[in-house]
Amino acid sequence: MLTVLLILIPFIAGLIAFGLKGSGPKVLGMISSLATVVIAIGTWCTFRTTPDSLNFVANWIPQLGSQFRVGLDGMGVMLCLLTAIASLLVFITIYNRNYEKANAFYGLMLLSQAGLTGVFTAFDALQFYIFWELALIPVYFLCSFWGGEKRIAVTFKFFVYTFLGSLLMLVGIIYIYFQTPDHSFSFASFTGANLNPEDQKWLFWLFFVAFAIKMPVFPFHTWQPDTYEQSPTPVTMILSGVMVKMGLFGVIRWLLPVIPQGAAMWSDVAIVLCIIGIVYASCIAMVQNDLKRLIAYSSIAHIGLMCAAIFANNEQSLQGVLVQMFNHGINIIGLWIIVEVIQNRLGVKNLDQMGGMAQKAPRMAIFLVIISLANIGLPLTNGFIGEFLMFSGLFQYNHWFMAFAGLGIILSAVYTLGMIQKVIFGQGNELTETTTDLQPGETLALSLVVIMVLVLGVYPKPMLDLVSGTSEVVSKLF
Amino acid sequence: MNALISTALSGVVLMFVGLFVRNKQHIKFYAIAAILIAFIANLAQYPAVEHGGYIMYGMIEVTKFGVLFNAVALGAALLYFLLSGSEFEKVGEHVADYFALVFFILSGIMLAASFSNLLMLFLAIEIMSIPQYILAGADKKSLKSNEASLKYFLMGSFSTGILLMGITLIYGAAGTFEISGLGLGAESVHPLALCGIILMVFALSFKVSAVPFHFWTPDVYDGSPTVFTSFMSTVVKAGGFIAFLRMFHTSFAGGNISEHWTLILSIITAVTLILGNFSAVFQQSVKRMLAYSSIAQAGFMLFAVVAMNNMGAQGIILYSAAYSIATIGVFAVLMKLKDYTFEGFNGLAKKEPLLAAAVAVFLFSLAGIPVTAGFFAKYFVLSAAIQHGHILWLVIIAVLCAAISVYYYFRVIIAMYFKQGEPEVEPVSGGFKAALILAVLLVLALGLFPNLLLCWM
Amino acid sequence: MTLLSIDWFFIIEKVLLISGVLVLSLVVAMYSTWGERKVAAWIQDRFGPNRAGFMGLLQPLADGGKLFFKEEIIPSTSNRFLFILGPSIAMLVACMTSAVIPWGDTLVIAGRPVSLQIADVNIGILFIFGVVSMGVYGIMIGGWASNNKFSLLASVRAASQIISYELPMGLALIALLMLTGSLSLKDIVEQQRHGLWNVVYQPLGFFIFLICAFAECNRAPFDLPEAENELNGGYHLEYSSMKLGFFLFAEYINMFISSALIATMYFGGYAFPWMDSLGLDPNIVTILGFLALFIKTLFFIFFFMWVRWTVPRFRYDQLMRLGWKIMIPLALFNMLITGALILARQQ
Amino acid sequence: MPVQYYIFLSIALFCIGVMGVLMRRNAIIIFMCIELMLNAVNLLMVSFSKMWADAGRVDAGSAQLFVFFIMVVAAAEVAVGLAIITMVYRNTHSVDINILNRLKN
Amino acid sequence: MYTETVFLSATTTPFSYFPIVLQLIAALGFVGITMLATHFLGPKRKTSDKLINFESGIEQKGNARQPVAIKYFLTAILFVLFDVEVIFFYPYAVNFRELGWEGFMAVLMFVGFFLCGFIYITKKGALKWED
Repeated sequence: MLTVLLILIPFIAGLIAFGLKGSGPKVLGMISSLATVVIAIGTWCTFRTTPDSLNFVANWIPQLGSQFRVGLDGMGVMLCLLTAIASLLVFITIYNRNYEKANAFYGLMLLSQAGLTGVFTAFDALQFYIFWELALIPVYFLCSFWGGEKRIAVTFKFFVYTFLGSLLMLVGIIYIYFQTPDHSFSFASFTGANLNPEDQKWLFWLFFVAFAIKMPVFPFHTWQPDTYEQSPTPVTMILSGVMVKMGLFGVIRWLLPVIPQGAAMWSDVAIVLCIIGIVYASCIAMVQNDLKRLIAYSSIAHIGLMCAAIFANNEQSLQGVLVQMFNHGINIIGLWIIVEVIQNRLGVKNLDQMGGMAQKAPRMAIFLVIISLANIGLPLTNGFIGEFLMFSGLFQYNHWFMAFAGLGIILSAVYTLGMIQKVIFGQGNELTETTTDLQPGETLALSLVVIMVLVLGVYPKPMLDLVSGTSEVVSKLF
Repeated sequence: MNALISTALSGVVLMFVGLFVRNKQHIKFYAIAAILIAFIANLAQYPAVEHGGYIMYGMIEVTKFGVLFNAVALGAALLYFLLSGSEFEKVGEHVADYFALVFFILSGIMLAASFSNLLMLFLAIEIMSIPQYILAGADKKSLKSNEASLKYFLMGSFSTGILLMGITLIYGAAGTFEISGLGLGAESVHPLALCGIILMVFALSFKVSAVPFHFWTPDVYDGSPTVFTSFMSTVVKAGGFIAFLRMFHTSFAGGNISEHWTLILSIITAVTLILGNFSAVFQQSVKRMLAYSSIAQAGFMLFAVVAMNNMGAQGIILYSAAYSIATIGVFAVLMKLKDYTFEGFNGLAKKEPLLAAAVAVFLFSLAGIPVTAGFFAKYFVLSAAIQHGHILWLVIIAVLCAAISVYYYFRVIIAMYFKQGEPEVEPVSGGFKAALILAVLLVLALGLFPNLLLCWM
Repeated sequence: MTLLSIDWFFIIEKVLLISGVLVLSLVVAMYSTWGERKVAAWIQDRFGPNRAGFMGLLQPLADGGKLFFKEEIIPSTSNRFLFILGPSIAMLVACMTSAVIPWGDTLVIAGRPVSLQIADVNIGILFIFGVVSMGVYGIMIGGWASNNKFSLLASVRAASQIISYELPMGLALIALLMLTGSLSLKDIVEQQRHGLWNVVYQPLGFFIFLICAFAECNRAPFDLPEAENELNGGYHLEYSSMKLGFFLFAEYINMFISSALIATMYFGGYAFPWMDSLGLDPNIVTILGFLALFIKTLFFIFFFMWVRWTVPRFRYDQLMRLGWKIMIPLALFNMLITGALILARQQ
Repeated sequence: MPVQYYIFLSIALFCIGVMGVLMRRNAIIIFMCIELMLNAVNLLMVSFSKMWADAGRVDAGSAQLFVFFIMVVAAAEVAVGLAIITMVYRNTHSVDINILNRLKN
Repeated sequence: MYTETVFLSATTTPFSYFPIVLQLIAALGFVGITMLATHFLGPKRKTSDKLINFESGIEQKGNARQPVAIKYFLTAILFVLFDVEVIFFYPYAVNFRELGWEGFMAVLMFVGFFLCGFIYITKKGALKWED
C-alpha cells in the first residue's frame, strides 16, 4: 500500500492544486512532498524488513493480461526517495517565487512527480509505458508555459523526440507480450519470455533508443541542452535530477533482464556511443559560455558514464551506477538551485557577465564549491563512491573504454573549476554588485543537499546496501 | 436488427416530423430521443447474440461484434447530436431532413456491420454514401459546399461502380453472394476472383479515403458544412472500416487468397499513413488539418484489416469509439469558433478554459497519448499488426507517423495554451458544456479501462 | 430454303410483314389527319375537307406533298445536328412500336405457318414501354435544338408530362401483368381469345391506361406542349417542311399504335366473339381477326378525336396534379386490389 | 453465345466508363460514364447469372435480383447527382469540373 | 433463398429479336430517305432574316437556353425514383401467385414505403405547380 500512496499522494495533491488559489498550491505542494519523503523513507525501512509488503497488485485489464502491479526493489526505493527529495527541494527553493498561474504550475509539478514515481514502481510493462508517457505530459506543459523565449519550439522538439522513442518501446513491449508464455505484461512474464537471439538483436534497439533519448546518449541528445536552457529552472531540476534517471532505470529494470542476449550483443556499441557522448559533451562544455547549457552538457557526460557502466556487464559497475543515480540527482539539483539563485539575482545566464560573486554572496559560493566538487567526484563527497565503482567496473570490462571515460572525468574537472572561477571569483561588475546572498528557503534547500553530499560521501554504506540486491540480481540475469 | 429497423424508421419519422413541427429547435430533441431508442433497442438484442449470432434470410447476420459496433456508432451519434445538434439549424432550413439523412446513414452503417451477403454490402455502402452527398451540399449557396458535394458524388459513385465490378467478378468466380460461402482460395485462386478482390480493395479504399484514393477527402471535408464534416469523418468512416473488415475477414482470409491482397493493402496502409500525416503537417486550417488527420487515422484503422485477427477486430471497435468521440468533440468546439485557422485558437485557454481543456484531451486522444482512449485504440491496432507477424515494417512506419501526428495535433494545443490572442467564440450553453465534459470523461474512462468496452466482446 | 444456315423464307416473310405494317401505320396516320378534320367538322357541324378528291380523300396526299416541297429552314442559332436528330428520333420511335403487336393469328401459306406478329418476344409490353419512353428524346432534342424560348419551354413541358404519365401507365400494366402472368402480347391476346376480355377484369386499369395514352401522345385534352395560344405552336415552332411533318406524323402514328395497343391488351386484340366456333378455315379466321383488330383500333382512333373536340384543354398544374396525385395512387390501388382479388380467388 | 463474349463486352464497356470518368471534364459526361460502368456491371451480372444457371445452380436468379438493386440504387444516385449538378450549375453556370478547382482559392 | 424468376426460365433466344432489328433497319431507311428527299426537293432561298428564330415577331433577346423552372427538374428526378420503384413490381407481378399472401404483405409494406415517400414529396410541395 505504501507504494500506491507514493503515487497517489502527489497525484491527488496535483489535482487539488489546480483548484486552489493564492498560496494554497505552494503549501499543498510542500505538504505533499514532505509526506512523500516520509513515506519514501518508510518504504526504505519496510524494504529492510518485509520487502514483499511493498508489492501491490490489482485487476486492471484482464483481457490483455495487464494488471496494476506496483512494487519496489532496492533501486525502486532509492529512486522514489530521490523523486520525493527532489520535489521537496524544488518546492523549498521556489517557495518565495511567484509564478503566473501558480495553481497550474504546482499542479503540473505534482502530477509529474506522480508520473515519475509510477515509472519507478511499475512492474507491469504496459503500466510502465503509460507512466513513462504520463510523466512527460506535465513537464511538456511546464516547459512550454513558463519557459524561456524559444520554449515552444524547443519543448516541442523534446516532446516529439521522447514520444517517438517511447512509441518504439511500445512496439517492443507488444512484441515481447506476444512471446510471453502466458500472454501477460507482468515483469515476471517478460523476463520469462522465450525470445530467440534474432529477435533480441533488434528488440534491443527498440528499447535502447527510447531509453537513450531520455538519458540522453549521443546521438540522441540534441533536445537536451536546448530544453534545459529554455525550461524554467525548477522544471530543469526535475528533468535532470530525476527524469533522466528514467532512462537508466529503464535499462536496468527492463532492458537488461528482458533482453539479456541483445544487450550483450550490442553492449560494445552502446558503450562506444556513451563514451563518444562523454568526450563530446565535455569538450562542448569547456567552451560553453551559457551557465545552463554548461551544466546541461556536463549532465550528458555524467549520464554517459553511467550508461556505459551499465553495459560494462558486472556487478560492481552496476552498483556504482545505482548509487550514482541517486547522488548525481542530488548534486545536479544542488547545482540547478544555485543556477536558479544566480538567475533570480542577475537575470542573466552568461558566464562572461558574472564574477566576483564570492564577495557579495559568500554562502552561495561555498555551497557552489562543495556541490561542484561533489559533481566532479572528489573523494569524501557522494560523487566519489559511485564513480569509483563505475570506473573499476568499466576497467574490468575494457581498459580502453575506461581510459576514454576517464578523460571525461578530467575534462569535467576542467570545466567545472572554470565555471566556479568565472562565477564566484574574479572581478565583479555592475550587475553582480547588487547581488544579495541566499534567502532562508534557498539556504535550507542547499544545506539539505550539502548534508546529503557529505553524509553519503563519508558513509555510503546504507545506500550501497539498499541497491546491492538489485545489482546482484540484474548482473546475474544479464 | 432491432437497431437497424428502428434507425431506418426513425429516419422516415423525422422526415415527417419536419413537415409537422413548426419550431425547428425542437427537432433536435426528437432526434436525440430516436437515437436513444435505437441505442436501447440495439442493446436489447445483446443477450440473444451473446453466445453466437444468427443469420436472417441469408442477408443479415446479427453477431455480438456487430451489436457492439452498432452500440459504438449509435453512442457516438448520440454524442454528436448532443454536441452539435443545434448547429444543424445554421446550415439551412431543412433541419429535420438533415437529421433524417443522418439516421439513414446510421442505418447504412448498421447494415455494414452485419451484412452476410454481398448485396447487403453494396446496399450498406450506398445507404451510407448517398445521404452524404446531399449533406455535403446542404449549404446550397456556398460554392465550396457545392464543390464538395459534386466532387464527393462523382468520386463516390465512381467507386461504387468499381465495387460493383468487384462483386460481380467475385460472383462470377464463386457463384454465390453469401460471404461465408464464397469458398475462395480453397484451391487455386480463380483469376476472376483475384481481379474482383483487388477491385474491392480499391473501392473500399475509396470509401475509407485511403491513399492513393483519398484525393477527394480534404476538399470534401473542407467544403462541407462543418457540422456534417464532423459526422462524415468519424462515424461514417468507421462504418466503412467495419464493412471492409467484415468483408475481408469473412471471405478473403482463408487459404492462399489472403497473400494476394495483404501486400497491396499493406502498401496502401503505409502510403496512407505517410501521406496523410505529412500533408496534415502543412495545413493552415484546423478543419483541413482534421481532414488530413482523418486520412492518417484511416491508415491506422487499416492495420486492423491487414492484420486479420481478433485483436484487430477489437481494435477497430475501440478505435472507432476513441476516434469518433475525440473528433466529434474537436469539431464541436471548432464550430463555436469564427476562425478555423490555427491562429483562431490562439489564447483559447484563457478565454474558455473548459473548451480548451476538452480539446486538449481530445487531441491527446487522437495523438494516442496514454490515459486517453486513443492510446488503447492505437495499442490494439499495433498489437494486431505485431501479432500478424509479417508486417513489422508497417508498424515501424506507423510509429514514426504517430510521432509526426503529434506535431499537428499539438499545434492546436500550443495555440490554445501558449500563444496570445483573442479568439472569437460563440457563447456556449450549459448543456453543451455538460456534453463536452461527458465526452472528456468517456475518453478518459476508455483510456483507463478499455475493458469497459471490450468486456462485451 | 436455307442457305448459309439462314432460313431465307423467314427473312422474306418478315420483311414483307414489316413493310406491310409500316405502310399500314403511315396510311392510317395520313388518313387520321383527314379523319380528324372530318370528325371535327362533324362535331362542329361543318363540312371539313371536301375539295381534293371524293370527300376530300386526297387531302392527306396533298398535305404530304406540300410538306416535301416546302423550304427547309434550320435557324442559324440552332444546333444543326440535333435539329435534324429530333424529328428523326420521333419518327423512328413511332415506327418501332408496332414490332411486337400481334396483328393477327397465324396464317398458313403453302403449309408454312406465318405469324402476323413481327416479333413475339416474351417482354413485349416492356419493349413497348421502353421504346415509347425514347419518344420523349425526340421532342426534347427538337425543342432544345431550336434555341427558341417557346420551343424549349414546350419541350420541357412535354418531357415532364410524358414521364409523369409513364408512372401510372406502368402501374396499370403491372395490374394487367398480374392478371395475365405474361408480358408477351401474343399470350395476352390468346388468353382473351379463350376467356373474357381483360377490360372486364381491369376496368380501372383500362381507364388509367387510356388517360395515360392520351397524355403520352400529347393529345387533347393534354396537348399542352403544342398549346398554340400559350406557346406559339410548341416544340416544333421552328420546324418546317418534312421535319415538321415527322413530328406531326409521329403523333398520329403514336395514336394509331396506342389504339392498337389498347385494343390488344384490354379488348381482345384480334380475338372476336365465337371466332373458334364458326367452323371456318383457320386462314379466314385469322384474316377476320385482323379485321376485328383493325375495327377496334379505328374505334379508338375515333375516340381520341372525339375527346379532342369535346373536352377543353387542361391547365398545366391541373395536368400534373391529375397525373401525380390522382393517377398514381389510383394505379397503385388498382394494382393492390387486383393482386388481392386474384390471391383470394386462388384459395 | 459463350459467356466470355459477354465478359469481354462488359469489361470493355466498364473500361470505357472508367476512362471517361478519369479523362473528361464535364460533370454530366462523367456522370454518364459512371452510369455506363454500372450498366456494364449489370450486363456482366446477368451473363454470370445465366452461366451459373446453366451450370445447374438453383439460386443463380439472385444475380438478376442484384441487377434490380443496382438499378434502384443507380436511380437514387441519379436523383441525387442530378440535383447536385443542377445546384452547381445554377451557382456557377458551368458543369466543368475544372471550375471547381478554381473555387478553392 | 430466392425464387427462380420467370425471366430466367423463359426460352426465348436472341434470335426472336431478329425481326426487331429488321424493322429498325427499315424504319431507319425510311427516316433517312425521307430526310434526304425533303432536303433536296425543297427550294433553297435563305435570307438572314429567315434564318433567325421566330419569337412572335419580337426581336430575339439573349440565349434561349436558360435554366427553366426547377419544378421540371424535380419532376424528372422524382420520375427516375418512382420509375425504378415500379420496376420492382415487375418481378413480383410475374411471381405473385407462387408467393401468395406472404409476398403480398411484403409488397404491401413496399407500397407503404412508396406512399411514405410520395406523401413526403407532396407535403414538401414538390408537386405543387400552382403558385
